Amino acid sequence: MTRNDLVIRVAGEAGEGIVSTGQLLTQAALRGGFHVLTYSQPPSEIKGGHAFYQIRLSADRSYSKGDSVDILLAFNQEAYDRNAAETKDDGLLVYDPSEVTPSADSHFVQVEFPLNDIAKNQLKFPIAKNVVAVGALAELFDLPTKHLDSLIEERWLRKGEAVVQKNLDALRAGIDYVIEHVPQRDRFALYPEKSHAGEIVVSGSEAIGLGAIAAGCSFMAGYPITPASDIKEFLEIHLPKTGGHALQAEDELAAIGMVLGASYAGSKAMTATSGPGFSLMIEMLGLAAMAELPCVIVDAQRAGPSTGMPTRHEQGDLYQAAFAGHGECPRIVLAPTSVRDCFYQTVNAFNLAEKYQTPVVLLGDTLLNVRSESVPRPILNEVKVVDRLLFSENGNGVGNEVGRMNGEYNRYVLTENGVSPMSIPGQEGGQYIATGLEHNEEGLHRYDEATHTIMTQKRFRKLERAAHEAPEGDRFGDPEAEIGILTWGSTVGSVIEVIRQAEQEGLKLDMLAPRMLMPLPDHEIRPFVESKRVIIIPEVNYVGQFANMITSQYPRDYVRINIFGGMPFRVDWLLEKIREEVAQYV
Amino acid sequence: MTRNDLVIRVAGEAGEGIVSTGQLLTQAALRGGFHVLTYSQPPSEIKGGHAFYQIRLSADRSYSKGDSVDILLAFNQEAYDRNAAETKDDGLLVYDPSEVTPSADSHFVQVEFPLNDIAKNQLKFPIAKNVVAVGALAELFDLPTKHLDSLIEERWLRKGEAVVQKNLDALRAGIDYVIEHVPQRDRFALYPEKSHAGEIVVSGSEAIGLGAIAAGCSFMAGYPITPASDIKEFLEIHLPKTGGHALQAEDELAAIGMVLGASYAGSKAMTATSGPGFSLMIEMLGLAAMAELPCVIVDAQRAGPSTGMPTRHEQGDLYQAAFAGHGECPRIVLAPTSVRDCFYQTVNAFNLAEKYQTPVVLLGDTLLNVRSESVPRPILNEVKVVDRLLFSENGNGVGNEVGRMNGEYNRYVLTENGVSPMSIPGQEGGQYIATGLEHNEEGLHRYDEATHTIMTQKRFRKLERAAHEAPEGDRFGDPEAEIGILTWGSTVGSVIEVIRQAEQEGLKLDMLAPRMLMPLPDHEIRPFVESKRVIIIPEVNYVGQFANMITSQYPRDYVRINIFGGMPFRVDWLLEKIREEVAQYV
Amino acid sequence: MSSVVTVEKRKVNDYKGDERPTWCPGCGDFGVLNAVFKALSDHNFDPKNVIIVSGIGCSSRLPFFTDAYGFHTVHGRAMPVAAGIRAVQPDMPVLAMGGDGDAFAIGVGHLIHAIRRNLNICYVVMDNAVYGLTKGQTSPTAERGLATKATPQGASDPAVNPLLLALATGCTFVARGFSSKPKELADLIARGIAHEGFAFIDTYSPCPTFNTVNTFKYYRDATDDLPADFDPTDFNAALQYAASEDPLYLGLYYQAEQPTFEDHIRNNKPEVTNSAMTVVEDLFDQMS
Amino acid sequence: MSSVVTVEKRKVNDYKGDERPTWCPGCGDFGVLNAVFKALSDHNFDPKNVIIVSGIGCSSRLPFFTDAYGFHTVHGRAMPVAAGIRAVQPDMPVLAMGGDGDAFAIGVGHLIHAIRRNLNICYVVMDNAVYGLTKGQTSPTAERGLATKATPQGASDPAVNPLLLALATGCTFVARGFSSKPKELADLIARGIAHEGFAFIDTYSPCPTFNTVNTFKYYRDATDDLPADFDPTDFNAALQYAASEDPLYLGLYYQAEQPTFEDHIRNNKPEVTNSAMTVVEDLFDQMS
Ligand SMILES: Cc1ncc(C[n+]2csc(CCOP(=O)(O)OP(=O)(O)O)c2C)c(N)n1
Ligand SMILES: Cc1ncc(C[n+]2csc(CCOP(=O)(O)OP(=O)(O)O)c2C)c(N)n1
Ligand code: SF4
Ligand code: SF4
Ligand SMILES: [Mg+2]
Ligand SMILES: [Mg+2]
Repeated sequence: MTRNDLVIRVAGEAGEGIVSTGQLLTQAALRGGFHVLTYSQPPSEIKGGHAFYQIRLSADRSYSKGDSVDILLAFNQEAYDRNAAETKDDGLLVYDPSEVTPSADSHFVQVEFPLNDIAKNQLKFPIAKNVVAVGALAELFDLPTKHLDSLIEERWLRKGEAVVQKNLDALRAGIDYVIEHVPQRDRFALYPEKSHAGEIVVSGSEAIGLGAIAAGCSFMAGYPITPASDIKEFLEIHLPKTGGHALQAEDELAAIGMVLGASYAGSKAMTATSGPGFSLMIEMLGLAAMAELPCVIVDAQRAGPSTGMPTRHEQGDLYQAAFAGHGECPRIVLAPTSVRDCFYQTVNAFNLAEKYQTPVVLLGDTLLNVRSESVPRPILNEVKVVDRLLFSENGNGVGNEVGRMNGEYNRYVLTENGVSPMSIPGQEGGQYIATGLEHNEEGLHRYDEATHTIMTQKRFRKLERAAHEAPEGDRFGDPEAEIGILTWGSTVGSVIEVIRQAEQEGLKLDMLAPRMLMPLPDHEIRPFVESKRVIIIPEVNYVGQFANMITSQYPRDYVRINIFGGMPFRVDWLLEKIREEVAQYV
Repeated sequence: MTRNDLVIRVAGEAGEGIVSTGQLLTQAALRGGFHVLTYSQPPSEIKGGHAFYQIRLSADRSYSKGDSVDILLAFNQEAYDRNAAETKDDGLLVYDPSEVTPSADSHFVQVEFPLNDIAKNQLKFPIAKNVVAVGALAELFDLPTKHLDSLIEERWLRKGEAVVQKNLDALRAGIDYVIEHVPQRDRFALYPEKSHAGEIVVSGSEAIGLGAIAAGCSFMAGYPITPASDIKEFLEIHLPKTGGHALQAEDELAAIGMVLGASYAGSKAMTATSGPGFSLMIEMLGLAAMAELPCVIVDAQRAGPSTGMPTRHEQGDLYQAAFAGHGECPRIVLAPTSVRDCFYQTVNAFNLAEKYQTPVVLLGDTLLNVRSESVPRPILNEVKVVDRLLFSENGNGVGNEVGRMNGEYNRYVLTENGVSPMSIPGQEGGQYIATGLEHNEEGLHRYDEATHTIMTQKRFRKLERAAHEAPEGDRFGDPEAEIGILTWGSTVGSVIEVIRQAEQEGLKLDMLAPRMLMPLPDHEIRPFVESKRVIIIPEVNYVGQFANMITSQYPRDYVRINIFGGMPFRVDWLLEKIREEVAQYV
Repeated sequence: MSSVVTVEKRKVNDYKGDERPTWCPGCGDFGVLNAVFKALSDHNFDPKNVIIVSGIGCSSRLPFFTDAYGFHTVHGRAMPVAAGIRAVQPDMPVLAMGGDGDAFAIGVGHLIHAIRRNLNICYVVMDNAVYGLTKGQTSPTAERGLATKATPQGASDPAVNPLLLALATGCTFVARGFSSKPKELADLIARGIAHEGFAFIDTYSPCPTFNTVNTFKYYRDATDDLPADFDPTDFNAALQYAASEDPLYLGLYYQAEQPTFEDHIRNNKPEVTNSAMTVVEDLFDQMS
Repeated sequence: MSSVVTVEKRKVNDYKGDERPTWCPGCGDFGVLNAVFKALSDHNFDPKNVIIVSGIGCSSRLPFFTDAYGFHTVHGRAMPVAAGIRAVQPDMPVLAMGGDGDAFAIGVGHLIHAIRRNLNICYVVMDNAVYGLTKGQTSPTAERGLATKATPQGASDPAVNPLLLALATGCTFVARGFSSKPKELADLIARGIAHEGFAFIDTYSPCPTFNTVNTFKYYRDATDDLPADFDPTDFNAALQYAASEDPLYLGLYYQAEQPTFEDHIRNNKPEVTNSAMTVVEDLFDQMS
């Protein structure tokens, strides 16, 4: 029997090497040609407390974390108690009998694994417990050992040959133990069909950081906050390599302020935060909209409101991204639908920000930002980068017949698409005052009816244009299906798997997930909405934020499916729910 | 010929006594039994620059500022140039020939009025120019002089008899000049039909301050911002009289923070701000929602985005009030529909905040907050005040069988309507930690699926209940009319006058303006929406924020009418527009 | 508020909450928590009459581990919340607790204004030079160059000197404590609570998980008590000792008497106050 | 940035914008504006190479009246915006201008961090002890009790001392100017611009419209120049003179050399930088 999809969860006390065990396995699996997708739950406690790291390995690409666990490695009793329920009845439980006592009525295939004993007594190397476990797990799903060997070498080489060898021994000890003690282990063996070996393993946060660099971002300011800090920390290290700079501001108000300053001074600039920090940026989001300064704000959503549950998942900030800001405050909102998409939508975010001189909010979330996944390596010379439209001193904007009117540069000159050429400090004749006050074409503050009317239209005209250039929505399923699923962001992963499974069971579904959520791209959504008999909108929030936005623009009935427990959709649950809903329409 | 409606505009250089002239006339008119409604435009410049103060006097109650001016008193040439266009062709222009030269083709009835000359040379009292003008205007619309006499006495008594007499002389000089030089002046005479003499003249800001005191508010923190500063300044002076306190914080983040502290400590507390400050409060709006702390946030809207046009009008913050805040952040939004309503909706805001332990946003705007109006004096013993539900130490919440579970006080105990009894520091056994983290019934932070699901439902259950207790919407017009107007806030004034005028012309219209905008009161809106053939939604913003909210809950077609020039709707323009729209549906 | 008369003196345990601290083993915050218990029991406050306000951070979790009333606010906003509480409950002791990031990064503007108002609270900043809860970025009290896991490139800016900052903005009680000197710290906190006005106690509270430089040992070596004859009414001496980088002095630097925020509020009220409705009726009269 | 070589020295008028100042007649800000023109012309900067950043307030309108690049931001946030500008244009002179409310109320947290970073800008605070633009409420620099039209009950809290604040937070150039001494003020601003690091110039700039106490005359009587032999490298002397309330000293209190924000950014970059795409490809390699 072969399998092509396996979920492994390593659970135990936070800080006990859970994450490093998981990461080692992940990279080894990737090199073995598997697709990998990880999911972890940091503890609620500051240190200690229960944590797990989960890896889904598959031959085909998978899109969600997997509903249940095939192999549970429980380092301690709490890990067993908390995770047993999510482990399949015919799953495999690997545990150290010195730490864990499984319940009497457990259905699992159980493998006692004296991890501590092996590490301490056999190897005389107690901290190698994790590597022993890695060896065991690798053997269970039949991963070629060469990848592990080389990974261990790369990892410990700096510490000297001896350390490498000790770890290789630990690995071998784990492998040997499994060979010896787990007879029916081929049921867990995995055979990659397609090779994913050329792929890269990235987290959503890293993909955003990479996308930013690729798009030409040269300034980033942020403030630590879960789950967005990683983006700042990634860019602090890597942005200087291009001559750019990333820094930690004193708070989020300062971070967005610095971003606007950098943008004014000519840089492509961004910040990254989560809900509480995003809320603090709202006033200056309006300044960016009014002064027409390009900028990118990444909001890695987490469960709210307020401080909420910093390590839990929710798609609860769409309203905020789309509607916050006093006055009529135009902005673009993009939502990547996968880890891979985080890279591309970040590039798009910068491109749209520059092209339309408007703030762009990129909505990540705990699920996307934190998880690592193997994704095809983006082909960089296919990545299109848009640069700022600058007025040129001899009378024209670059590629544009406007920008200097009668010898005068007018920063906010009225144009057909609402976009006016910018200038950069130092540019001769380009002096203007960026301001949050209403202003005329020259940028001077004016309060008359005509100016405010015309300039409001100008700012929104840009958005209307931008909608036509929205990154194509994510489509999956049968375009002819009568039942449509409209969704957004990371929920796409679960929905794709639902559709796959439903298809096998004869239920045809079609998905559209727009990647631009504000403004809504009419050319994509209208045909979809008009062609489906039933439309289902699943999202991870209470009020149905996306469903409400869709309804207000495309009035009709929609079936809403909402969960709000801090977790993403389970595929089986969502499919069942969709079945129920669809049944009512037949 | 008698008239019962007259718009007088006094225009000139800011700081030249425009406002005091206007105020004197306003109060005199009120005492004369007229309804008065004022409208002013502060200058864009810091000092100096053009400003006007407009008074609409009417026998019946009026609801809008009036589309055009009947009598223009122009103190200088700029005042004439800027305001002539808004003055009726058969209107009256009063001007000082030493300052103003009307254009040759002017149609106005023109009265040369040597104000400076009279004040300087005849009275030898140059600063009395304004009082001379008041006398002249009063005589024009036939106001009994006794009210002016007594007002002048009240005003200048502190400065001694001699000053009073000099001002009385000035008044008389103005009156005499008109009697002598304006023959057809009876065309401007006004005869009050109903007496409004028992009414009070208040601005919207004052009405909000009065409502807060009446509702039992005992703490206010604010930060200066146009057009909301008046509320803070009013309460700084008057709140201490009840033992309460109002103060100026270092910024809006501090203001809302203080309000939440005061609320936690047992006080009914509020803040007042405008868009930019409101944007800074969004993070703590979420804290209030999560910790379930009652509080009232007044947002006196002004034209945006960003700093925008601080002295101009817009209904642009509805989205922000309804949707801002990361995560799913429940709150109630109320919008008073008139100056008088500012008083009552402020009381309701406090009542709802206390009853449902949730933040309540009260949406004023430049039009409502700044203008003064004569309104019937509220009958205070009909004003119902709701106090906080406190848990009682012998096991129950007040009037509630919950609050202490098995001898333990659980701050967030689950109840049918979602409301849990509060405690106040110092209360025995009432200790709990207010927190923005997700928490269990006891108030301890918990991140599990069940807790977040149940507690999110709890918080929103409160809103659902609150919707049933929404203050009744503002209704006007013919309930049988097939054409409905759905609107909100201060636009109601213009709409009422449109409906009145339309009725005279045979067009039947019916208006509903919900006073609760979040959550939307279904019992009011659904029957209205379902019973009208055409529904028109006029509002002063670009995207149709209210129209979008209505559509998302009540999908159907609506006719949207939007203006966004920083000014309220003109009655004639809006009526014309409605006519056009209706024509398409016949 | 309370009418219960306590005869027996309360013990440290009487202030413990049901929730066990979630801090990492070895965290400096345990010592600070114990000092708080001790200070409260020194004052023999009834826990129901004490309010502890905090921001967000590891340290700001402290209220959850006590039996007092508490408000775990949002990041950086403990000061205004405390001011709001004091404005309406001016007789109830308020402690504010939180981290250095909370106090000196996002919250420093409010800190200055709370000091300026001479808000009558005791504010203990648990200073570990890092952002513990977000996994170890450097904070404004990190020395330039301090490298951590989340800030491997090292802190880019010089550290703020919290004591100088407090002195320069008119703070009426300025002190420095250390988590591993619980008795002295408890004493400082007890005095800070007794002080009429803003009591600021910057407290070294190491984060062994994320700051491997500023450890308990580091502070033990770097600190010294203020001289026995130090005069905490001498502002200039306070400035000078506060500016010292070697050693870092522990103890009370400065104390002064000034009108408080609460004094102002009390004085702002008329002798006789009226019911809300009476006040409103009077105003109506003036407006007609 | 510019390749234009200027031979002739620019005049004050070369820095004037098209927009006439909208301030009230007699406003102190006129004098400050003239001093700015003068300082810029002393440096003979090309206006296109100067950036003036401000917040919100009467004083913050200043950029509109010049011919430089400008950013009239939002209330209290001039400092972070200036930092962002300097991070990407570290060679272009940046002036920050604004009011006392902007700087010391809503913006004081950012001010402290800009100072700490030693951001290389010159920040002139136009201090009138009131909020001019919002019609005269008292600001954090108002003396306790100062009554204005919008604050008839009088300022409730003592005034902040901006100079002490700046000194305590490590400011490397601390000065006080006066709008009615335009020559001296222009000189201070010129030196502040020349200073490598954060130059802070608190400047009395009376608001005759809303502050009838702190008038030109008031400041003329209350101020005095720092002694001729005053040593601006003596930190302790600076602290002492800054604490003086009578007289209020005008001039340069303190100047020091410290690494700047811009130094840090420069040093943080590798010798050789790479194209964005090269860097990304390298990272991809590491991730596979
Ligand atoms: C507005 C906002 N920004 C960021 C965060 C994330 N955050 C939580 S705690 C913290 C800093 C904690 O550092 P500190 O105050 O020193 O406390 P410690 O954990 O070190 O005790 C940050 C940045 C937040 N909760 N809210
Ligand atoms: C967030 C925000 N809060 C409040 C305001 C209103 N506001 C405009 S200017 C100002 C204060 C101005 O005082 P100051 O900075 O001293 O400048 P001045 O007018 O005295 O020159 C305030 C509070 C605003 N624009 N934005
Ligand atoms: S991370 Fe540091 S500050 Fe936080 S609990 Fe652990 S040791 Fe304490
Ligand atoms: S209000 Fe005051 S600060 Fe503002 S322009 Fe007038 S005088 Fe100057
Ligand atoms: Mg810390
Ligand atoms: Mg000022």
